[in-house]
Amino acid sequence: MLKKYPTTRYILRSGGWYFLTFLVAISVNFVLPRLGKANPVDIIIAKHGAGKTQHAIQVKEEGYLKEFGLVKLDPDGAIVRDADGKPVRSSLWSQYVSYLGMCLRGDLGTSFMNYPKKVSEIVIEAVAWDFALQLPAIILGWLLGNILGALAAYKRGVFDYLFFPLSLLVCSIPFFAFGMLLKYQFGIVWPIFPTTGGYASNIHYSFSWEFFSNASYYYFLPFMSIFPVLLGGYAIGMRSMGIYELGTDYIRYASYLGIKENRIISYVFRNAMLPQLTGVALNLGNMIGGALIAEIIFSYPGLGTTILKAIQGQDYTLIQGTALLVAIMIIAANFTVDIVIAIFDPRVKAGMAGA
Amino acid sequence: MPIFEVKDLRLHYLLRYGDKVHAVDGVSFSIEQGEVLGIAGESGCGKSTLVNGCMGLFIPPLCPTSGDVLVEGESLMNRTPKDIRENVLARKVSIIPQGAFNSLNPTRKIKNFAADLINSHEKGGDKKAIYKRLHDRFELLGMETDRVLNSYPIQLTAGERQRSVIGISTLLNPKLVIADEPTSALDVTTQKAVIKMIFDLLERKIFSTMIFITHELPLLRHVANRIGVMYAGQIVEMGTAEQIVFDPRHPYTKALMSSMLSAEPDQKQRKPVTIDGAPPNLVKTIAGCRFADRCKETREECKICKQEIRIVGERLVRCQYAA
Amino acid sequence: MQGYHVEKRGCGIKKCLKSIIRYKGLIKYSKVIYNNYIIMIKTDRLLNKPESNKKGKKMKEIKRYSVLFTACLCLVFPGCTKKKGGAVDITSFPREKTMYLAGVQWGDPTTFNPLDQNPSFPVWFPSNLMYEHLVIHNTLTNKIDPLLARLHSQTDSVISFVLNPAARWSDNTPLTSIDVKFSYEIGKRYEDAPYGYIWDYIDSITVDTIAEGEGKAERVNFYIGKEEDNPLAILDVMIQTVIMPSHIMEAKIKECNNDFSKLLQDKMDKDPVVSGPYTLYVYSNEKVVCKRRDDYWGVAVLYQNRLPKPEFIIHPIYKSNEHASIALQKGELDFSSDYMPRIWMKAKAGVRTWYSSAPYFVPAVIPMITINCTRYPLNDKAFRRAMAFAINYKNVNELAFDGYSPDVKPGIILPFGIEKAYYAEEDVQRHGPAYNPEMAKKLLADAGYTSVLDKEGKLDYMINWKGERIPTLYIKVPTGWSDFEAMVKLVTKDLRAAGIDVREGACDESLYYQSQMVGDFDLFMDTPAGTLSPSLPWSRFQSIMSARNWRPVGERMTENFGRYNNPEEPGYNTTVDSLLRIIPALSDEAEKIQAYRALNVIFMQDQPTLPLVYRPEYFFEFSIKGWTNFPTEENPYAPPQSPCFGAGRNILWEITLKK
Amino acid sequence: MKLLVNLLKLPTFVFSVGLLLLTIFLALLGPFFYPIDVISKVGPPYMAPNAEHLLGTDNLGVDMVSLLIAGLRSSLYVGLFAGIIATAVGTFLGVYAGFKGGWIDDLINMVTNLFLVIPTFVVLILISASLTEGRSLELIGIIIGCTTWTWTTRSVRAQASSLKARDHIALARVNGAGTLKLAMLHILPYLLSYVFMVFIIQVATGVAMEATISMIGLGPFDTVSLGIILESAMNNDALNDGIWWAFIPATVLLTVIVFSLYTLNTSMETVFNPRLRK
Repeated sequence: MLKKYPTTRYILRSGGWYFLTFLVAISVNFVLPRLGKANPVDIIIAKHGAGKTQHAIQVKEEGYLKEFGLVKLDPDGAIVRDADGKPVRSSLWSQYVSYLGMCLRGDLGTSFMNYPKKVSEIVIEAVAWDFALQLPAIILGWLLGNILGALAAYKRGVFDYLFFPLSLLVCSIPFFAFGMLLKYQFGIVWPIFPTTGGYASNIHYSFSWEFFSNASYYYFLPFMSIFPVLLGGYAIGMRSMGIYELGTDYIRYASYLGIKENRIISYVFRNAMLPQLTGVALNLGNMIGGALIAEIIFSYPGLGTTILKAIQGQDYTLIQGTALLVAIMIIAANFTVDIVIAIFDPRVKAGMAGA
Repeated sequence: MPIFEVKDLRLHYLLRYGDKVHAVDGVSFSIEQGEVLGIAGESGCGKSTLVNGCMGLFIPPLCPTSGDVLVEGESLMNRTPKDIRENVLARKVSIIPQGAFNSLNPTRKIKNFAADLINSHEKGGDKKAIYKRLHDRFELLGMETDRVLNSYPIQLTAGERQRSVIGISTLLNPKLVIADEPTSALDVTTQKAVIKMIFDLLERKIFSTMIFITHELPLLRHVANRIGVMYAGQIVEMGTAEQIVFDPRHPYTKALMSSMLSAEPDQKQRKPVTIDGAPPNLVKTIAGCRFADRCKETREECKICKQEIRIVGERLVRCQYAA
Repeated sequence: MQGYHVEKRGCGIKKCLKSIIRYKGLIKYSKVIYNNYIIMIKTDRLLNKPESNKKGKKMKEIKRYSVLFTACLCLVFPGCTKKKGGAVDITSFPREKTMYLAGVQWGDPTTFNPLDQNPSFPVWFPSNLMYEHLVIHNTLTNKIDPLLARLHSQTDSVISFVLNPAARWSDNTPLTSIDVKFSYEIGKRYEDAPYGYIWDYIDSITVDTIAEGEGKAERVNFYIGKEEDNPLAILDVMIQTVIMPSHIMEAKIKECNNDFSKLLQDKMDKDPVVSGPYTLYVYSNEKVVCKRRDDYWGVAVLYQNRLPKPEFIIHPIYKSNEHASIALQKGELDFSSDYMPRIWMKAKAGVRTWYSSAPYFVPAVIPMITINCTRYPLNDKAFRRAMAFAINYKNVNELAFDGYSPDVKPGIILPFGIEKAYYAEEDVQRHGPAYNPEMAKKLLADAGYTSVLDKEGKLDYMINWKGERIPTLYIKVPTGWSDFEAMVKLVTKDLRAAGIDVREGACDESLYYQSQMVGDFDLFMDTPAGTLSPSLPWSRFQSIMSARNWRPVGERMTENFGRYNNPEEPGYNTTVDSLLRIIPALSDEAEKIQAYRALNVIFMQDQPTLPLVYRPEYFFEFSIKGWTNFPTEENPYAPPQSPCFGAGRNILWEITLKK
Repeated sequence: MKLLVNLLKLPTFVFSVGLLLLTIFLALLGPFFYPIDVISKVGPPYMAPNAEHLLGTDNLGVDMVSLLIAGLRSSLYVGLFAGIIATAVGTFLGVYAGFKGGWIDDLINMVTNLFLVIPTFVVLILISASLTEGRSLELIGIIIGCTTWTWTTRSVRAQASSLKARDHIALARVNGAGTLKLAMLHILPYLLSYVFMVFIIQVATGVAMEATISMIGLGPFDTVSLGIILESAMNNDALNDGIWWAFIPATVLLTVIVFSLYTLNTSMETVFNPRLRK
């Protein structure tokens, strides 16, 4: 049946592989935190346990172990104890099964460190800021980068001679150092832009225009610390693709035929753009905790620092929850790019039909 | 009045440190309506530079030194690239590129690519009319026009792509068509098919005058009326097809013919002889004959005095000792 | 925008982004439930049909995807803008009515339930803005100031407090002894309630009424536990246990049918019933905002009818304390209790501290290196004393701590403030080690240790008198704690210079915490007894030297992590534990001084830990750009504490707006 | 060697090689010209630059220039280490996947995506959390190497599969060459120049990644690297006290290394990239 629809077969096949990757990713995310010697319950007890009596600590620890499903429970919920009364730790496998069950139900469990807060709550509150900061940067960077790259490739004159080394330089400054320089120059030496926080601390969330204008005022420096690196990256990618396309026979033939110049540029742009999509997929994928460094330097709200603290505190559920989201984002982005390329690029489509 | 004339054309490439490569150094010929001129020569003798010159495409680093190119009396020299692009290219002079089978934009359907050509040269015209016009032209080429027009180049066979390129190049009925090695990198059978196709296009008057550039001399015998042999940027011999193939006078043409495998009955048993050495470096101007150091019958004077082209046995030869 | 409409479902149910595809004939509706909106998006066949020749098919598809995408985006954004806690009428807080303080809350605010192990600001136990304690321990005057009650009498068997009859909850129900008994007895009812351990020190709580002024007042008596007999520890707990509204809490307990962990799930962040001057107004991951309660019962009784000056108190949450210092210099932040390097460079930007010159802050706690006294060669007293002699304390203070600490004296009694009475200079001179590398080398040689140098003359390793090689010792310190890391770097440099083979053992924060209680370390950097409480300096000795509930290495031990003075071993020094037992119960000052001096001498001789610097429990930095008249050395109307802690709250009443 | 000759004609190539050699020269031979002392205290913390100490001191009073030289050395070391691993793994998988095709190609593609999904610093923390003696330069190099090879695999695979169609491979296959021999003898030499360019990019990524990781506080223990210098500058509030010498020289050095490597790569692109070369 599928022979007739090569595109659908291609999508299903790559979809299958991506799903397999997703499953393996989930299990790796599950196993990785548990490899470490330290486990979160010990850490929480160590942090708050000083000065308490033995007994209180014992009870507190068992409470946590039960809450996070790390111990075996007999049918009526009491902890199964071994010979000398120590709670028997539930096997890795049973934890894994319960973890998968929770994943399918969409309940990512409660975080160890910020105890009563659900992982999904933590994520929802912070993820909007991650998107707000990185989505425009990626999309704008991609569009502008490609346009500039194509122009640089086509008009090899002064524009390319000036633009290319500059974008290369911007790309090679590690973006956190770039953030620090921006903060130092525009936040402290010339205090034009605020360098701390997502919005002024004297206002609170509201749909009012005043909040959005203030938030965008605070938004400028973190955005500028991410945007040029993306812009430069895409521009360079597009420029080398553009130069390669310009060297091809069909462009020379088109110019021999006297086809209009901007039409030729659109050919170059279109054919060079598709490989650039894979780059976008990667960036879109890492949006969840991606702007970690911008968050630390500008104290910008977002999920990055939460994930970092979770990992340092071996907070299993938060790590698994966020890693799950990152996995979904990356695989979804890659998969959609695969589909888009399959639909829009005849070369690939023909390849599919043949393969 | 010749439809296309080249008068003592000199072209050079500007290199990085100001020195110039005189790829074409004094070429002149003229073509009448309905005539096919063949140009043969080793690779690197300036054939493709000549093609750019004939089309008036002087994009840096190529720039004209002197001489003139006339299409129906209209000169192509010192005109703005925009003017050339609008009035000359594809209207008066059109080209069938070298690697024709991958000269089509892989991500656009043939009909859209052709429509771009039409829209670039003629104002507007709705899609239906353009499609009909393409349909008629491609019918002439003997292909399943509906399938070809609506498919991507990658879905066509090499032959179909070749024919589409020829169809597109001749769409606006150009006065002169330059075929730049249409048969290279093709196996012999498709070569035959392409030649046959070019012939019946000529008969059907889709285009009449043509310059056929190749390095396979025997092939030219079937196609061209007149053949010019180029070496190191100059025409060394020009005459009718029979004269050049069967009775070459210039040492280079003789050597070229002897180094060719030819399917002709009387040539079958001959073993091809290679010409040793390589074409001279065209950066510095060469006083004497450019073929002197590779020529078998070279003499002292060859290297010193300048070889002018002169009539020997009703053909033009650029060698003073040619019999 | 055709093909997409939003209907508002009953608010309050929050679901994470879940998409349920429901087929209606060929047209597929994807139903996206997000927060409290349901979005029905009409998307026809998502999987694209094979090459249909219809013109513009692809354009329509792209348009549809972009509609879906923008819809999600603009809905995701308000996801973070939903209001939390109470309706918010005004969205901006006027600068002249707001006080900004930082340094208490790190990380996202999680819960405001006083029963939680680690609630967020302002419910966190030392703070008394929302839930108040019975009394306040004024760290400046070392007296017990009245709050909900006043200290009535203290004998060696009972401590009694008289409740202030005027005390009221925010829902106007009076605050009575029932609330007090509930707050303390909850520890008995649920094993893992935060203040369970008070019942180790008291036997019972009784309530009776006495005449007070014209009316009657309730008196609460705490009977001191016989076997512990430790009134100091009781006072410690007294100033930490917050009094909770029993009528609200009992209702909640009934609601979760007596399941404590379910009770903890309740964040109590919506219109909480409080007794303090401020209540939780609104909070997000970026800040917590408290609003002044004009009907606070204490206004008339405690503060002569004066309301606290700031109407709002905002605690911005920063991601690193560098941001606090920038905000303070810009005047956006009024008060911070974070560590801030080079405070003197920030004076011109209007940043002030308690003392106007070094050491800038009032010391209260001692960061020190805890030594694992069970591991060879650290179990040898001479080796430990040699280490104490080898450290250049002045250098550590100047380089790693910006000179914020006065000169460190041997022993662990602070020669300042409350503990000054128990400090004896002659003991310190006789027993105390000082920076003297030669003496350290001599002590090592006498104890039979020799340091082997490598060819460049740098220390390679050490061997003992039998010639066996001594393993290298590591000082565990978590990466990322920059001030501790700097101290350990300097200490390792000094110790190696004196021939002691010690290296910096930077490790991951999780490993650092895990290894403390189970004794899985050579040495590690820590601040035992890190909170300023009436029981100091007893609690410091207790948490370093007490062998009371001893656990072998491998099991968790809640105090004396270095396992000094092992009761089973012959060298067990009984006087340490007996002194620790009797000091809290001593009432006569002279005996107390005698006992503390004896303990300090034993400490200096055995040197179980290496005290490095003195530092305040919380730093005390304020900006004079917003509010002025903060307490300082010259104007000490309140102790150097954050305005939300203990007696520091009086600052809120005394500060004046800078015009 | 003809390639090398016309490479040297390119001004960008000469510029970038010069820059790179300068940094390597500074790293390796620096100690001979300037006494490197990363331990002892030579002045008060964050002392302003003066004649004797060209770039002043850091928060522990250690001379900044010696810190920078030692830091440069270890950053280059980690970058090189990570680059070698990433390129080796990436090339092997890329060639194998590109050449074999079919389900093996999909399998390797899946493994690559898998590594994309797990962010580097998750792996780093979890591994460092289980090691007691802490993170050495080699360990960081290995981890960066093991998580950044995905980019190499993808580009090498694209190259390998485009070369597979070239005729000389078909010719070799006709006279019975095994897959491995075929790959080694025919594909790899053709790709060697491209792999070298990829190696340069991987080294640049390694250096930048090391700096990023130590910024989060997961850098190498008790050794100095450019990332550690930047981290201590940020942690000790150097920015808003205007202590520029704590972070600007380190940033400049980092940028110079990465910039020279990138320009080296692009200058070689036009000459080496087999796709451009017909």
